[in-house]
Formats: sequence, C-alpha cells, structure tokens
Amino acid sequence: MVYYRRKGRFAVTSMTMVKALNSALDNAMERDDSIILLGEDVGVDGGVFRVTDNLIKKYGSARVMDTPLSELGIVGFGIGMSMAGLRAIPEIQFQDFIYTAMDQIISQMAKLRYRTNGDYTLPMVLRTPYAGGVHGGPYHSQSGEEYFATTQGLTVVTPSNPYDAKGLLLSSLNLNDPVIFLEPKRLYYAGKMDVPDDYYTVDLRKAKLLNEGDDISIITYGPAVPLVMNTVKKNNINADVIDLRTINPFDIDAILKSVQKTTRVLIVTESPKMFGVSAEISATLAEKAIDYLSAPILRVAGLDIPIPFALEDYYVPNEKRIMNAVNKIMQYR
Amino acid sequence: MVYYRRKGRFAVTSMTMVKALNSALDNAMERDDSIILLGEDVGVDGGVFRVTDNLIKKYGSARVMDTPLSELGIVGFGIGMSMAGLRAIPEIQFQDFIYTAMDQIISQMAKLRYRTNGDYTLPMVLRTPYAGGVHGGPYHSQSGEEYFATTQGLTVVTPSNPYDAKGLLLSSLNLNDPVIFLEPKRLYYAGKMDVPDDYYTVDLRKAKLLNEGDDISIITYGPAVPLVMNTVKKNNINADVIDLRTINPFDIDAILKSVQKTTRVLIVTESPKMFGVSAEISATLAEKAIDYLSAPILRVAGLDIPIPFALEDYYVPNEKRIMNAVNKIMQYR
Amino acid sequence: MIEETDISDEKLLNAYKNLIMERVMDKKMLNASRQGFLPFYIPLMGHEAMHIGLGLALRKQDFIYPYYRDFGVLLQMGIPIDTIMSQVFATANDNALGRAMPDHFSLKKYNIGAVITTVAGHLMSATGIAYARKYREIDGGVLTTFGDGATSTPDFHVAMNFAGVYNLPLVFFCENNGFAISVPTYPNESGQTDAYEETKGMIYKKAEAYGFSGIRVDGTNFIEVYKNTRKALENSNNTPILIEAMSYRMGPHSTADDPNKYRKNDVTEGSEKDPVIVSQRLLKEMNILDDNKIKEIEDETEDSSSKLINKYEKAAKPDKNTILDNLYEEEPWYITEERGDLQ
Amino acid sequence: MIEETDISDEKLLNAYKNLIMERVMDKKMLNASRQGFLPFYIPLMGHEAMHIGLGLALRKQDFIYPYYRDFGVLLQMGIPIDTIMSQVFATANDNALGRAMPDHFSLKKYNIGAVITTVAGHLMSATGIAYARKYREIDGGVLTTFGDGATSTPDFHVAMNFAGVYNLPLVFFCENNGFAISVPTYPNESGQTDAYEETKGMIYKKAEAYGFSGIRVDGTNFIEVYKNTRKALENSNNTPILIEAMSYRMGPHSTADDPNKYRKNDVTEGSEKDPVIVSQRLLKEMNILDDNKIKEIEDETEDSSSKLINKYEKAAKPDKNTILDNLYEEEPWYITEERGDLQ
Ligand SMILES: Cc1ncc(C[n+]2csc(CCOP(=O)(O)OP(=O)(O)O)c2C)c(N)n1
Ligand SMILES: Cc1ncc(C[n+]2csc(CCOP(=O)(O)OP(=O)(O)O)c2C)c(N)n1
Ligand SMILES: [Mg+2]
Ligand SMILES: [Mg+2]
Repeated sequence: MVYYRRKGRFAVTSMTMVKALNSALDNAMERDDSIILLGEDVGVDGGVFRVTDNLIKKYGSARVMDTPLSELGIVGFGIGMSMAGLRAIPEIQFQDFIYTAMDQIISQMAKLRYRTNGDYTLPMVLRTPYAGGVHGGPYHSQSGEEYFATTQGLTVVTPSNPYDAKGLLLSSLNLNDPVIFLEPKRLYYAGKMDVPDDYYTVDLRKAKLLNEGDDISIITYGPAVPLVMNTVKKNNINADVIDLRTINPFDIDAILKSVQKTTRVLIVTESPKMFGVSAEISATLAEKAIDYLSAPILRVAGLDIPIPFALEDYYVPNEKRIMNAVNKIMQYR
Repeated sequence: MVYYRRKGRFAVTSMTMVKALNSALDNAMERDDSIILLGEDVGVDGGVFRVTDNLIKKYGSARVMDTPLSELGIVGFGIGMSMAGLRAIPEIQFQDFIYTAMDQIISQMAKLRYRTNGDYTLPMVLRTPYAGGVHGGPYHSQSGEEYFATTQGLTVVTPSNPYDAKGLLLSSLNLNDPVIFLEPKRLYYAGKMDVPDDYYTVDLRKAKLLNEGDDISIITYGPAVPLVMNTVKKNNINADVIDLRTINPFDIDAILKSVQKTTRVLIVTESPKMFGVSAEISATLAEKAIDYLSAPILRVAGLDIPIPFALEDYYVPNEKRIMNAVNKIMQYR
Repeated sequence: MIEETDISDEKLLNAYKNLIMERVMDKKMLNASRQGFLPFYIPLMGHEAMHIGLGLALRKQDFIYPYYRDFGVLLQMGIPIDTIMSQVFATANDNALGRAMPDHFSLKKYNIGAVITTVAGHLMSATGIAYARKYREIDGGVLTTFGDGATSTPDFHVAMNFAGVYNLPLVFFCENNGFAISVPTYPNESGQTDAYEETKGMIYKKAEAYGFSGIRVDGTNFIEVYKNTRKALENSNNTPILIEAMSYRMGPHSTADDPNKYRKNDVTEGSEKDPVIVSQRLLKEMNILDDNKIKEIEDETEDSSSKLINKYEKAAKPDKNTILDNLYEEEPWYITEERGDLQ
Repeated sequence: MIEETDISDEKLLNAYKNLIMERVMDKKMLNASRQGFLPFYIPLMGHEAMHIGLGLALRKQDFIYPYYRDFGVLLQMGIPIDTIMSQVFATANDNALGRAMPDHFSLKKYNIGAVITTVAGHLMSATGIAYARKYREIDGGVLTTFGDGATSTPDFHVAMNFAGVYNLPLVFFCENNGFAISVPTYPNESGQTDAYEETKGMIYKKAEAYGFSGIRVDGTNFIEVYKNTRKALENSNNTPILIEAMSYRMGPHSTADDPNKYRKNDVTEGSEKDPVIVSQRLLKEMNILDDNKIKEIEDETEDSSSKLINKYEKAAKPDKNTILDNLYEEEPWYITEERGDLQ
C-alpha cells in the first residue's frame, strides 16, 4: 500500500484505521461539546470494532450513548438531536443492519434541508463499517453504498487508509449536511500509517490520484483500493489510480482529466456490479467523454449475489479478475 | 398513446390500468386459493386507488386483508405466508412509504432463496403505486426503482399500459421468486384500452418495441412511456422506442439489437438521473456496444432532488427536455 | 358541569374564536380544494378541540413536533396567519417555498418541527430533540402528535422505548379519531373489520410496556385537553407520558377519500360529540358565551376567513428557478448542470 | 422440590444427555473457532436448558422459527446430527451450501424456518407462517425465539401487533440472557449503563399492550421451559402468548467479543444458576440421575463429540462453482456472464 504522509509541525503516530477514526472522534469531541456518539455497544464496550474505545470514559454516557437495539432508533435519535442544534454521530454496527433505519435515512435525514428549504439543516455523520473482510456471511459483509449514493441529499464518503479516514471524518463533521460515512472494515486493522495526533481535514470533494500512469484510468474507492494498488504495482500497470473518497458527489474533474489522458477506463468496486455505483461513473463518462474512449468501459465488482459465508473469497474482486479486465481493455483496438 | 391489441377468442373490455390490475387479481384469486392480498385499506375501502375494489366481497377478509399501519408488517407478513406455501400480494399504499419495510425486502425477501440454496423460495408479488402524477409532494411522488434494481434477488417489473399491466402482473404471479411490481400511478386512469377479461400473460423478460425507427434508440419504461411516445409522434422522430417492462433483469438483447442499428441512445426515466436505473443501461452499453455508438449516451430524467409539492411539473421530464437531448444526440458528429 | 380552569375568560373566549375559525376555514379550504385552488387538503373536522387545547397548553419554551393534521394548533399558538396560509396554499411566501404538502409546517423559529407525511416518521426526531434539550438543560417540554394508526408503526415503538430508557421530557399526544383512513381503531357495529378489539385498542395503556404512564382524555373538550397537556408538559422533566385523546374524524381522511365506502358517519356536524357543540356547551355553562355571541363570532369568522382564502388562492406561486436550491449547502456539480435543463 | 411432569424418566434422561452434549460441543466448537477451523461461532453456554426445554416441547406438527443461538433446540428435536454439523461447519453437504453463518439453519422439511442474522428480522416471517397455517387449518402451533435485545426492535412491535390483531397461533419465546452483546437488559451493580431499569425490562409484561398475555419462566430449568412451552403450543390456537425465559449468557456474545470489557461474569460454569447444575439437581431429586451416571454421560459425550468435531473440521467445503446458483429460479443473463469471471 502506498500512503502519502504529512510530516512537520504535527506530532504523528503510527495508527490503524480504527485508531485514526478514534483519534478523529476524540479531537472533534474535545473541540465541540455538541457532538454526541450513539449506537449499539459504542459506550462501555467501545464498539465491536473498537472505534469508540475509551471515549465514554473521557466524555461520559451523555455524549457516548449505548442505545437500545434499533437502528431506526439510533438514526432517528441522531436526526432529532441534530435538528435541535447538536451534531450527532450515530454508529450502525454493521452496514447490513442499516436497512431497518432506511426510512429515517431516506425520508427524514436526506430530505430535511430540501423540503424545508433550509429551515432545518442536519449536521450529522452516520458511520458504519461496510464490505467484507471478516468472513461474516450475507449479513456482515454487505457494501450497499449504491442505496445511499442514489438518495438525493446525502453525501457518501469512504476512506481507504488511516490518514484519509481521520481527515475525511473531521471534514464530514464540518458539513452542515448529513453524511453517510462508510468504513471499509477489511482495512480497519489492515496496516498502520503515520497520522497526525491533532486535528486536520481532508477535502471531501476531491478524489486522490494514488498512482500516475498513461495507459489506463482505474477508478475505485474504499475497500477495493489496496487490491487495486497491489495489482497495479505487482503487474507494472501504467495506470492512473483514482480513489474517489467521496462517492456522491464524486470528483468529476479528476475523472475526466484522467480519462482524457488515458482514454481507457476500468472501475473496480467490492460491491456488486449491476445498478451499482460503478454504473454511474461509467454512464457519466458515456455522456461526457465518449469521444475520448478507445475501449469499452469495464467494471470489476463483487458478484451479483448475496455474500455466501463459505465462499466470500470468490465473491470479491481479485487480482486475476482485475488483470483480465485490464488486459481486455489494453488489447482493445 | 399507441397500444397493441389482442383480439379474437377472448372477450375484451375497455379498461383503465386500475381496472386491468383489478381484473388480473380477480382472475388469479379465482384460479388459486393460495393467493392472499394484504395492505392498508385494500379491503373494505378497495385500496386508495381502487385497485383491489370489491375483491373483499368476493374472496372474504381472510384473503383480502386490511392490515395495521405498518409496511414492515405488511411485507413481513407476506414473506411468512409465502414461505409457508401461500402466494402473498402485499400492497404498499405509496412507494414512498416502502422504506419502512426496506429491511424486510433487502434482508429477507431478496436473499431467502439464495442464502438457503432454495430450501425456501418466495413466490410473492409486492405491488405499489409509484412516481408522480397526483401532485402529492415529496412523499407521494417518488419512484425509487433503483433501490430495488440494485438488490440482488429481486425482479423489478413496471407496466406502461393497461394490457401489459394485467399480463405482467399475472406473469409475476407465476414466478417462484419475489417481484417488485411498480405501478405508475400517473397512468392508473390515464386512458383505457381493450384488455381481455380472461387470464393471459405477458413475457416478463422481454422488452416491447413500441415504435420502430433508424435514427435513435430511446429506452424507457413505466411512467415515462406515454411522454416519450407522444414526443416521438409529435416531432416525427425516427426512433426505436423500447419499453423495458422489466427493469431487472432487463432485456439486454432487445437493447443491443436496437443500438447496433441506430448507434445513438437516449434513456428516459421519471426517477432522478444520478445513480439511477438509467446509469446501468448506459454502463452496459459502454461495456458491450462502445464501437457502435456514434454519439454520447444521454439521459433525461427527474431532477436530482426530492419532489417539491408546488413545482412537481418542473421536476419531471418533459417534451422540451427530451427534444433538446434528441437534437444534441442527432447533431453529434 | 362547569370545568374549573386557571385561564381567564378572555383567553377561553379567544380560544373558542380560534376553534370556530378552524371549523370555518376547514370548510372553505375543503371547498377550495374541490375547486382546484388547493391541489390537496387534509380535513380537520372533529379535531378542533384537541388542536385548540394543545395550542393553549404549549408555552413559549415548549417544542412541538406536529403531524399533518394540526392546522388549528398553530392557529391557537398565535403563529402569524400569513405564515400559516402561505404554507397551506404553497405560495412564493412560504418559508419552505411550497415544497411540502399543505399543513406540513416547518417553523424552527417558533419551536415547531418539520411535519412529515410518513406516518410516525417524526416520532424519533421528537425524541432526539427532547434529548438535545435535556442535554442542553433547556427549559420546557417537547410534545409530539400523531394519529391512532401511527401506534402500529415501528417508529412508535422505538420512540416510546427510547423516551422511556432515557427518561426524556416528551409528551406523546395521540389524536385518536377512530380511523386510519378506512381502518377503525375499534370495531364498529357493521363489523367491517375483525382486525381490532377494544382491549387491543387501549392506546394509552401501551405506555406501561415502556415504563411510564398513559392517560386518556376527552378530545372533544378543549379545556380537558389543555389542562392535561399543560400538566404533562410541566411534569415531563420527570418522565415521558402518553396522552390518548378520544375524538372522531368527522370528514373524509383527505380530499382523495370517500368515507361512505367504509363507514356510516356516526358523529356529524351539530351532533352532541361535535367539538364545536361541546365547546359551546362548556363555555355557556361558564357564562362566557351565549347565543348572540355565538352568532356574532360565526359572522365575523365567516367574513374574515373568506377574505383570507380569497387572498391566498390568488397568491403568487414559487418561482420555478428556485427548484434546485438548498439540496446541499454546497451545490454539487450535477445540480448546477441541471439548472440548464430548466431553461 | 420434585417437579411434576408428564414425560417418562427415559425421555428426561435423554434430554439431559442432549443438554450435556450441547455444553460439551459448545466448548469444542468455541475451541475449533479459536484454532481457525470455524471462522465464526456463537457460544451457547447458559442457554442449554431453554434449548432442551424447547426441543422437548415442540411436536411434529409444530413449526419453529429459531434465532441464531438455538443449536441445542435442533439437537433435542432429533434433527440428524449430520444435518446440523454440516451447517455449522459450512461443508459441501450443508443443504444451504454453507451460505449462511454457523447456527443459521434452514430446514423446511423439519418445519424449521431460515435463521437470519438480523436481530428480529424473522419475527414477521413467523407471524406470516402462523397466518398461513391458520388459513390452511394446519394442526399445531408456531414458535419463534429471539433474545432480550430483540424486544427493542421495530420487528418485535409489529409482529406482536399483527399476532394480536389476527389472533395467531404463535408463541413468542424470548431467551433473556441478560445482555444484548454488552448492553444489559437490567441494570447491574457496577452501574455501567443507566439505560435500563427493572420495570422497563419486564419483557413478558409487554404482551399486554397487544391484547394477549405474557409469562415468565426459569430459563435454567428445562422442565419448566418444556411444560410452559408445550402448554402454550397446545393453547396457541386461542391466542398468541409471550414467554420470557430468564437465563444468563455465560460466555462471550460471539467469538469476536470480550465480555471482560463490560461485565463481571456473575454466572460461571458449575455455579448454582448454571443450567447443567440446575438440571443435575432436578434429575437427582427425581432419582433419574446420580453421580456415577453423570460421570458416565460426561465421558461418553466427551468421546462422541470429539469424534464429531474431528469429522466435520475435515469435511469438504462447498465447490466454488456453485456460488452463482439459485439466486433466481431462472438465471438472468448477467449471472450467466459472471460464471466466466470465476474461471
Ligand atoms: C408509513 C406510512 N404509511 C402509509 C401512509 C398513508 N397514510 C396516510 S395517513 C394514513 C392513516 C393514518 O391514520 P392515523 O395515524 O390514525 O391518523 P389520521 O389520519 O387518522 O389523523 C395512511 C395509511 C403514510 N402516510 N405513511
Ligand atoms: C438489526 C441488528 N442490529 C444489530 C445486530 C448486531 N447484533 C448481533 S446480536 C446483537 C445482540 C442481540 O442481543 P439479544 O437479542 O439479547 O440476543 P443474544 O445475542 O443475547 O442471544 C447485536 C446487536 C444485528 N444482528 N441485527
Ligand atoms: Mg386516525
Ligand atoms: Mg440477550
């Protein structure tokens, strides 16, 4: 994994993504007493992945709230708090269970600013671990970013490394709009990198060019980023690798700029292909960049099925599938 | 509106879409006592749009059930019934309220066959009126087909005229898998056509070519079909007009065949553009037909906002927006 | 029997005037809707005493998250009539630019939540607001209203549970009008539904499952509604409470509804349980009202309401160019692009 | 006190053997999981008496929709051990091809629902199944199990409501083990949470809100569980019922959980409230068991369970080429295309 580092006037610590997120929450809560964390097991237990570890000790149970078992309640409670001037950070223990809160998300959270013409705004960040990696079967491995991306009014963010995780989370907390913050659980403990201990932000509306190359643009985000980067390195692909960071609204300029240069495009997501996020990236290019394209736009994605417990490893994209697609695209004349 | 007619050995009656759907339910319930209708106000009241009118009189309250006010309950109840060998037809009063049942749909309904490897199957048809037309503001006008299209395991069907409505509903009832049956409420009473009184089916997996032309392929479905057809007629567009009828899995052959001929593509949906169903159609073409394309693939869709009560008419696609897009595509060199 | 009360005669008389205003306006707005001046309308008849009682009970420091049938509450709260009417008629002056349906108010500056169409979709929001106010040690209670049908929803259960668990300053006020569109809360003689029984329908008793108490009040008696609700708001720092107000939806559910399909109208205008009749009886017994005064108020209201309706029927509609505003604080590129489509 | 019972000594002894089997298997499977033979495991310790009691209570004609912690119920029901173990170890022989997590059984032919991970996600399914059986006049009841945490969910409320409204032959069985992962149902001495109070936690009383009754049973006493559940199943044609069984989750929530973070372990193996100890006491008092027999059963079980675990640890895994099967009855074109990606 190639990470970029920020050194200099900040003290940095080598952190996992979990630690970086924890550090972000700590920084934010310290600066702003309107921030409230809530969710199942986020308090005393510190979250099932430990993202909220120890925060209840520092900030008390009025700000780090163990809730009853209801995602509808967790999201709705957060919405109410944020309507009343607080800034709620609800956690959904696994993305797979967020569907029980879908009405709150689609009907209330996403629409509140628009339907009231800004009478009410909703500064809140809904965090949830998503995608595979823990081999948890159909209900612990789903991605589901497409449900949120297609919901007008939401901002959908997903980091791919500890540094971004902290900076993007802190940026999300500066928005006056609701954010769905998707944390790739396969990257929670996948490696450490230097992360400033102090507060900093990463621009939400800018994609990150992780690798530069002339032959092909590989567009990806979140859980699929390390796989793509490893594949590119290992196979010496001369590729632009674009990490979207924010799925909606995505950084159209970064994508167009790269595609104009390379004229060949692959999109890689861990979530399934059909009607997924990759479709919009491709469709946007088919609208705005058709004349630049010298090959079909291909997509490598999770299979279009629920995630089978025993066979998760065959469900997710892998190096071979990426290389097959890259070769097809590169050989296309 | 151009409709195709089926004459001959069947008695036909001139029906609205509501009547055609009512007739389909009646035919089906008569043939099969495992069919149960359930939903809010579907019994005594006959449904707020009258689709289930009079059925309770004929089939009784054990088969046409007025339920408590909970979409989660309605869908979940139907799932249980269908697991136990019945064939439930739950109605959601407006698509807008289906989100309160989203977990039942995504977690249980869509995944049951796959996760049990067919130990349980789920023959059920979830009906709901969708899209605009009644000027009901943000919570009576939503489309939302993208949420279902992107859910692996669901079949998503939407008719555009009374004949198809009946035939597609009866076909859906022959599947041993869950169907989301989206009824464009703007077409409920938009006109009548001859519909056989008796049982018949329309192939779920086949799109319908509503108009033939060489210049451009216009791909659409459901509520947008009459608008597209009127625009095509009025402006003498030499277009293939494809009515998908089934959104997922859509009829890839019909689309490819048309696009190979016309080389120019417009997709029209009433639901918003970004991350919508139109994106997948476009992306599929960008993957499979890039060399045939002689212009960008454009999309005319609902604006990417919730539906404003007072300004719904500016939200939905209209003739002018379609013609702008057609002209852009046709003039592209 | 004369009700004891701690409010002045003047206030009571004024409340009565508002109640009549609601009744008269309701008829005129229903009419406006039938003539196409209002694309949609939610009738209020039968709810007036609950609304006026709630409006009387609410103090400046309280917060209310209403549902879609609470027009009269705002009237009694003293919200400027222009603010109310601009919303109902979705005019250019509406603070939400006519984006929500009629009676879907959103008035943050008056401590009023943003009414949502989804039944019970606001209950958790109200619960969160109550938490925020408790956290910030803000004086006053939070009240939220909903119908009898709403008690079947997921949101009702979850909000009641959270309110109980965190002991929030929250009054759950159920406007039990006997129906959720066509589905009765309790069985009726014609036995049109076998879905409900009286014991199952004791809504106020459901509070016990969540560790706090529920009470039932006469929703046709605005003074009883006022007193119980005020007390609840004053006490709500100790515990949440559920109030079930018994009333009857005298009109159709909405302008799209035909109640003849599913019920005989048991409570009609002018009958004993009509909130207007109940109120007249109450205030006459208190010597605040007599037949002359009743007639005088009726005439005044008839006149003022006609003028209002006329004015707002003709008011300018929102500019179409506003349609893409305010989805996000910072506009995404595709929204900017879509501005072109509007031209 | 000797419990009166209508089952033979032989049956009781056999039930005890199953209970010990569950205990021993639980330890070995937890171990297998720590060694990586099972990628995930849901411990059972503390639940054994509920499971065995339920398995005894269920008749051939009954239907059970279990949750994810009900391994022992199937053991006692007499489901073939190969069927059970193939599921838990996600082998090629599993009827669901290892697609679900361990303990997520789906066995239609044995009248067992398809266990789902989503807490309470199956409760409405059970309710619908009960309706279908009532509609078809099928003999027998439907039983569904869930944890204490599940009572906070939307699904619990809605399922209880539907069951009450339609008067369904449905037994709601709550395995109250004191915790939803780290969140206690009742407050504990260390005061780690202020979220729950005893009165709010009286789960069985919640049934009243839905017009039927609830009872509480000792979930460490398999005979009490058996008797009450059997009675409920026999009566369930008259009315639904909620049974709350009081127990304690003696192990971690799952293999991913560390209970030391949030509790002292109040009930440990061998202590007075350990279901194994309770069962031994009960059966000794009934002269069905003595210390020799206890030892003998332990040894036998130790042996047979080791063999089982060994066998299934090594069993073949599902073929990857099955991965795209059975999403729909008729395969969509894109699934067919994706078969190519697997090669
Ligand atoms: C979640 C949801 N489902 C369905 C509807 C459609 N609907 C609107 S009002 C209503 C009945 C509500 O009844 P009740 O709660 O008693 O309130 P009332 O209208 O009688 O005041 C229904 C079913 C809705 N708005 N929201
Ligand atoms: C809807 C949902 N939210 C969260 C989870 C994660 N989770 C799994 S089990 C559990 C606790 C359940 O507690 P309880 O119902 O008491 O059952 P127990 O595990 O104690 O047997 C949680 C929160 C889930 N599976 N489903
Ligand atoms: Mg009502
Ligand atoms: Mg528990």
